[in-house]
Amino acid sequence: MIVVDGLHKHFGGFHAVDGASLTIEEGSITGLIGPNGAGKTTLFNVIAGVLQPTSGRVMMAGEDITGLPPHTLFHKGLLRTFQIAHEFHSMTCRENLMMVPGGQSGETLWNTWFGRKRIADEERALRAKADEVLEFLTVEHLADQKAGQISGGQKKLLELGRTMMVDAKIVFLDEVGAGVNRTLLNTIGDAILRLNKERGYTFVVIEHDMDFIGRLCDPVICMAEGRVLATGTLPEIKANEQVIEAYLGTGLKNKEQVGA
Amino acid sequence: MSDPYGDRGNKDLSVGNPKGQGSIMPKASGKTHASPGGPFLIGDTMTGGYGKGPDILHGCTISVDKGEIAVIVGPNGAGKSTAMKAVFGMLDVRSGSVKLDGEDITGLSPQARVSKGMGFVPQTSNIFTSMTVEENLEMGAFIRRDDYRDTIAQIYDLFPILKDKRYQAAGELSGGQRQQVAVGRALMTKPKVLMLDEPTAGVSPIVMDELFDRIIEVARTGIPILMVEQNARQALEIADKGYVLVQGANAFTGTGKELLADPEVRKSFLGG
Amino acid sequence: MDFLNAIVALANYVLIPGIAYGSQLAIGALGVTLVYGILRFSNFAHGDTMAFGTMITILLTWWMQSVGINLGPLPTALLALPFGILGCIGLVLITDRVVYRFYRVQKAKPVILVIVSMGVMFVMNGIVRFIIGPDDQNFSDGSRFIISARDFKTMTGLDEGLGIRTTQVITVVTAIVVVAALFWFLNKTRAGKSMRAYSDNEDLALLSGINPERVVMMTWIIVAALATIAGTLYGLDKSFKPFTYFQLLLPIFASAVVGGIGSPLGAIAGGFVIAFSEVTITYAWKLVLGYMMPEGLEPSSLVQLMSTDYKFAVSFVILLIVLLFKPTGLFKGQSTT
Amino acid sequence: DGHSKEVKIGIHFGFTGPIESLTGHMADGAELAIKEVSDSGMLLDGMTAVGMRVDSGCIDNGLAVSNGERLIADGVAGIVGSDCSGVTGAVLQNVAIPNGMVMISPSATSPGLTTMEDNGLFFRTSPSDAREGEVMAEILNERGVKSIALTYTNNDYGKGLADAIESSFKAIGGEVTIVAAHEDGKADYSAEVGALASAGGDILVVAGYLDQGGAGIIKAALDAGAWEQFGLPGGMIGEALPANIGPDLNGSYGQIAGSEGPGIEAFTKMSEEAGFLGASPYTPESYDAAALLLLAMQAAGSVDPAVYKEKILDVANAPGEKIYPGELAKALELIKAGTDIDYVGASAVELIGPGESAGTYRMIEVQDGVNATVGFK
Amino acid sequence: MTDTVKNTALFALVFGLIIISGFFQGWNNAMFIVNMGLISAVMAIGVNLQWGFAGLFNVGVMGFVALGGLAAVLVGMPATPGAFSAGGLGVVVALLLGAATIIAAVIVYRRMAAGRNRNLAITAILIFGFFVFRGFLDPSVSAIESVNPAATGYLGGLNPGSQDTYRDNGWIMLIAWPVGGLFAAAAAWMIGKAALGLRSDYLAIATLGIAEIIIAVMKNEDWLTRGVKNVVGVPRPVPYELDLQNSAAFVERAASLGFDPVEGSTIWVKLLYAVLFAIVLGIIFWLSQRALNSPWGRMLRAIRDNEVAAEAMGKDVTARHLQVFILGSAVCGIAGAMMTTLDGQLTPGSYQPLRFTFLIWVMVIVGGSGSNLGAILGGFLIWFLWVQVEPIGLFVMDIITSGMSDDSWLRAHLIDSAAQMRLMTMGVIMILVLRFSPRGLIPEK
Ligand SMILES: Nc1ncnc2c1ncn2[C@@H]1O[C@H](COP(=O)(O)OP(=O)(O)OP(=O)(O)O)[C@@H](O)[C@H]1O
Ligand SMILES: Nc1ncnc2c1ncn2[C@@H]1O[C@H](COP(=O)(O)OP(=O)(O)OP(=O)(O)O)[C@@H](O)[C@H]1O
Ligand SMILES: [Mg+2]
Ligand SMILES: [Mg+2]
Repeated sequence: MIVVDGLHKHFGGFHAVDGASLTIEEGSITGLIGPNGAGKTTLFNVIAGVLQPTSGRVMMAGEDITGLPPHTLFHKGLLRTFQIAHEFHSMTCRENLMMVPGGQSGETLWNTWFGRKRIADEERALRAKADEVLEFLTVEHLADQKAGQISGGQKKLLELGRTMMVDAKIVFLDEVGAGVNRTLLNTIGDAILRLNKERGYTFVVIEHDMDFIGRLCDPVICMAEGRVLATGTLPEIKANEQVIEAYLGTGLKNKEQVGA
Repeated sequence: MSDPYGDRGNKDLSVGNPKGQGSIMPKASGKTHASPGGPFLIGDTMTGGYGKGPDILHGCTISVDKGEIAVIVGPNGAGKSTAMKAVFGMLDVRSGSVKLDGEDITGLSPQARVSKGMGFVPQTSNIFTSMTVEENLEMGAFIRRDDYRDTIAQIYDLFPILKDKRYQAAGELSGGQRQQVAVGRALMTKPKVLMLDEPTAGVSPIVMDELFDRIIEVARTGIPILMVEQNARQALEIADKGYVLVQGANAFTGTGKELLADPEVRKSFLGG
Repeated sequence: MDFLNAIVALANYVLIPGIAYGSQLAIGALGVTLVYGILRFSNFAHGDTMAFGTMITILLTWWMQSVGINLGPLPTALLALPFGILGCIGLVLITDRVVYRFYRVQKAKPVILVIVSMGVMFVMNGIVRFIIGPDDQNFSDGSRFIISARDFKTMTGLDEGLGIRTTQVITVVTAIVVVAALFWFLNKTRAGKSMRAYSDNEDLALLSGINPERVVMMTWIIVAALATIAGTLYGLDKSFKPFTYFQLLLPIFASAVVGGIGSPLGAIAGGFVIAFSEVTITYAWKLVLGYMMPEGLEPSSLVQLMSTDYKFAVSFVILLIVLLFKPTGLFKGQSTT
Repeated sequence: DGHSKEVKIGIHFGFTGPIESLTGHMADGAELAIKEVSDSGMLLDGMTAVGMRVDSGCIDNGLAVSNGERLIADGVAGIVGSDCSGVTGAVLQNVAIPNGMVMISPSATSPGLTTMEDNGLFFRTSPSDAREGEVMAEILNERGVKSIALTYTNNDYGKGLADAIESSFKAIGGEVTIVAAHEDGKADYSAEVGALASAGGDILVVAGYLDQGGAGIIKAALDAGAWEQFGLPGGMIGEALPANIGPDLNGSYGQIAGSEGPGIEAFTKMSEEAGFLGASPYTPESYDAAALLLLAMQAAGSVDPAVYKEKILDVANAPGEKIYPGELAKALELIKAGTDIDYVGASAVELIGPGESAGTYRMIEVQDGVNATVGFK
Repeated sequence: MTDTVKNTALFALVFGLIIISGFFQGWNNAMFIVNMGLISAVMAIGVNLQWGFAGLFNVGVMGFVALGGLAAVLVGMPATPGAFSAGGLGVVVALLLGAATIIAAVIVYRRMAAGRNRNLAITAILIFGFFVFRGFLDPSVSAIESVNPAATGYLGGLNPGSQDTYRDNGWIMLIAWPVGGLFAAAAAWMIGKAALGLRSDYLAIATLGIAEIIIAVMKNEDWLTRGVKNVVGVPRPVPYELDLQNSAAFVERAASLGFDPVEGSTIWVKLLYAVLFAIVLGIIFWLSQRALNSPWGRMLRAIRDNEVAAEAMGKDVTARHLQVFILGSAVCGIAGAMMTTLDGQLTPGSYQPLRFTFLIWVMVIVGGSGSNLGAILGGFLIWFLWVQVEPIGLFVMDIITSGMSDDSWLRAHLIDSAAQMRLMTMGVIMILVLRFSPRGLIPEK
């Protein structure tokens, strides 16, 4: 689905992504882990067109998408969430969701003046869909709340909700779990699995919660210092010495799991 | 190109510079009065909300004593952060009170609480993005008059990556690195009580372990620690006291072990 | 010899006026940039703040002149300047207390503050015109020149003169000193860092024990001092008229933006970019080329890229080009991170 | 007869905006004439006259028209104004003509106003550019000037005057090395002076205002040592200029509309007593504008603009007894007695048809820091 | 109090103020304030579209208004006889060459790889093109400008009438208004192509600069606009007062309604203007309200809140910005053409940022940014204050000085400064209004 080839992203003299190459299989849920500052988010941003790569190529379904702007990629079916929530703060949560789908006829000026009927129908459908998503995320009571005034975790949920408004091909999730209640995170995990199975979405998931990664992801890619350190199933990764040293550490709890 | 880390994600910042504009409504500092007894820090049956909005907290109580670690868990939007902010005086407590070390400080402004020895790491925008890592730490020591260089050294020992990046603007750090700066900044105050809102969100396991170790260490020196966590199981393991907040009210209270053992708590709040 | 003449002519008509004007703009832009960076709005009242501070200085200068206090070759106004600064500080602090603080406490959007600052501009405008009137005021004394063009000619025997004014030198020196001091203050001192911290993240500054009111007060004090200095130096060098000070706002803003708004170093660079683009592009090269070219080949036309009618237009075009290649200003402005 | 006992004269100047530093004196000038007439008690059976100031903003058409309407609503019998040509045109087209109101502008010189179909309602006491251009060229020629650099304030006055000077000077064989505009009220004039100096010329003629960009140009030119002598048309003549620039200005020369007689001297003295700057640009013209309005009313025996507008040319021009500033009471009396008058006033008014004015010029040279009259043309 | 009640009350208040001023200062003035208020409201809606709904900081309103004014002249005035044959062709050729130069530079910029060579090539093209452009332009311009410079000296416009009869074709001004919008839109398109999608400070200074450039051109290119000599006598789509006063039928009708011919005619003309302007305002208001209360408006708000996220959600931020920028500017251009029509003249020297950019901004913010109703209210209120603070200030001064003796120095000084107090009063009122409703009078919901 996505092939990243020798990607570099430099900030001044600092090489945040330093020759990363990886492949994401269609229909997989790929986990992306690595220590803080490994370049995971930067990699996402380059793939999603927010940042221009210094060099290297990104291919999606055989097409070169390097440097395409994010809105073009969205219409090609590539969606992403932000590690630091980017909600539309002055809009209600429902509006945050309703604005997502592309190609709404009401987004053309002419129609807003002379195509009211069609817009009204579309809006009704969108609204129903948005409410469905909100309900799924257990935040239906926030539908009419301004997105700027919800809790940190709720903002992360809203981020996720946006990706559920359209039929995506591939979804990049940047730490959706950080700050989300673990019980709810489990439900979200279920949803990801379901979207993956039923609708065939491909997912790339950045997460620091190994339980979550373990439940969803195969394969798992571990990055460090801007490069891919290891690829494999989670148990394989967990057994990798380099990964342990750079990322997992030998903390009490992890030690148990590594041993297991 | 715009900065994907920017808090607003907006290239059009307009005539003015909305960046950094706070949300705390400044208020004149009121009086304190002695109110001996009770735990070291307690937010007692607090009720309150944002601005003129509805109540978010409904008679919620949280407290922590010397040498203790108290952990607050709960679903998203339960009011955990709100409770922390209320304890810190960042929003109006409409009824109830906040006491610190035998003194009623309900009327104090946040700055005044800082000088009383309270330290706080908020959940979001908890670093000075345009300042270097080292300057962030120095700002943490703003109220200190003594030599704080050795404290900085300690922080660098704790988070080695920060030493490498000491002259880099904190806004250019990765999510987890920012979190480390934020905690480091709070530790710089040498506070009498430390409040952390999800300090481990987004940090890698290795750093999380060290962070928890360090928190225990700090607590052992006698500084009470009040912390909100979503990595609840690890947190409750080290907690002396745990609170489960639901819809702005205390739902369960107990020691960390008790809560971990409670099947209902596990199922509903700790992810099974 | 001709080559020397060419250089002197260029220095006399382009370099020296450009540097002096650039420094004047720069000190003005510093004030604008500080308010933008720390108090977070574009302060339209800055030109009139300058006028107010200068007015106080002028009134005191007149008084000093009348009782015979002077500084010899230096303008007496320099002696009155500290008092002008004090007066200006008083005014801006009162303004802040009566006007801006309300909006700060309300967390009003910056654009509201911008519009409010326009209101303040009108009011200050009125106060200044009320007290000193709308006319031109003359308050410079001391010796006007360090070396006048005429003296230079007799001294060197060149055809072209080179005039250097006392105020020009004072302006440039002051600009350098002020910038260095400000830079040091903001980056090295505790108070300066606390100002930057406040500008970066107000809530967190509060949580670090920084007193916002103190930061705001310090900012206004510095801004008032800068405004008075800029206004007085400008008035000494050119002339004092309230309306001109209002008009100065445009190039000052342009300087602040092109340098990267919010960045003190940028304000300086911006001042020079604006000043030189105004002076150089519309310069007629006839004189200079006349000296440089061999006999008989002197240009007959003015050799002017554009007439001076377009000097503002041209300086804005330059500004656009600079920004095209440096979209955040010469020095990365604050609003980016 | 059914006159009310008070006649109101609108004074419509830009008290705010780019020429705000001139308009205060101008209004004082106009009010001086009004007061003089009023105090004499001789106007139309002892009517009193009062001035009513409103702001034109100088460059704000909307504001100017609105305030013009206010004047009409307040029942003024005539308007002294406006000042800048833009607002004058707007008020004339939208207020004066529809309402049949007479306007006498002391300063709007735009030739466009001449051709406007004004129904005989518009006059101006400001001298014509074409005439002043000729005079200036002659003076330059007499002093042996072969080439000039010319800068003008970028408005209709400056532009028109510069055009006139340029064509007249060229017509008598002089060379104009450069004609460059300058904007008033700007921060810095080094660019202009740089270009002017590069072009060279025996003398720099500054067709601007003495307390606006014109002064700035002269200062900058002196500082750079580009010129030591300047040609000063009317807008630059006034005591404020030598006072402001200092001894360096000595030797510069020019001309200003003014009669050979005691006109401007008398007016300057009167203004001193009244406590304003009579030599400020357009201030004498403002006095004359107000005086003309009132004298025409007297001549027509009516304050109705439709009636007295016919008399304005009569009182302004020869034949008749010459009237100077301070002699308005005498003029009123003469008119009442049926004697023809020729109003000369402070600026040597000579109206050559509706909307135009011609006159004599006083030659000025700055000597020892004051403007000295060195002859007449 | 519900919003509707409150808004109605606010509008009633403003119109009440205007009516009161009518009683004291005559209905002509009140009607004129209404007319200018309508034009201001249109401008404010234009700015509000850009700022309130899309977060675009345009401080070049003045330039677009001036372009509208230019359109009014180029459409409404008659061609100057002989001017086009004198140099019109040369000007056209020069302009085409100028455009070709820029296009060539852009093509080179797109085609060549970045680097020194590209920079050199572009510089060479621009410099060469500039001189060719000047070579064609300068002689033609002086030819045109020498055609009767005192009265014309410019190309004139498209009015089919002759110098004497063009005023009869007043209807043509109704075409000039949309043309003004087109002019502004074209300029906005060029500015937007270069400047939008980049940072706001950049946009602000770019628009400010381009407005200054537009004014500089209009002030100095006499062949186009007569420069500072002004174009007077622009025709109008309504009858002339004098014609009405001379028409027996009108005088009779006015008399039957109890008006004298002068007052009747002046008010009637203003009334006609008011109707025309109100129709324009109504159409623009309706169109923008509809657009904003639809997914299009929602998309704009999303972009305003967070561009990065909107971009990630598939919205083409740059294209939308350009669209809104063009629309808003066009609205300002229409207003500019209407204003020039109302003034009856184009006076390039009178365009200055304080009046045409910042005052409009004040209207938008005081009205409540993000709300079209607010923009309209702000337009009326601020314009009313702009012209009325002077009498208010004078009144205040009268009260202050009433206790002083007639020849007191202070009293004289105060009265003398009364005109200066206009701006001061304006400032105080602005501060007060924003103090009591810091988000504007009709805040965005
Ligand atoms: N704009 C920038 N300028 C300079 N350095 C940057 C910038 N953005 C990111 N970096 C650096 O690039 C490195 C990679 O950052 P990135 O955000 O990709 O890490 P990450 O793998 O997502 O980490 P985390 O798990 O903590 O989110 C970090 O060291 C960071 O400091
Ligand atoms: N600035 C605000 N203004 C108004 N309401 C707010 C604001 N911030 C949060 N809320 C509301 O208060 C409630 C509690 O929010 P809070 O941030 O305390 O939740 P939390 O328990 O910290 O959740 P999380 O785990 O997601 O951080 C939420 O329902 C939210 O909608
Ligand atoms: Mg990351
Ligand atoms: Mg929280």
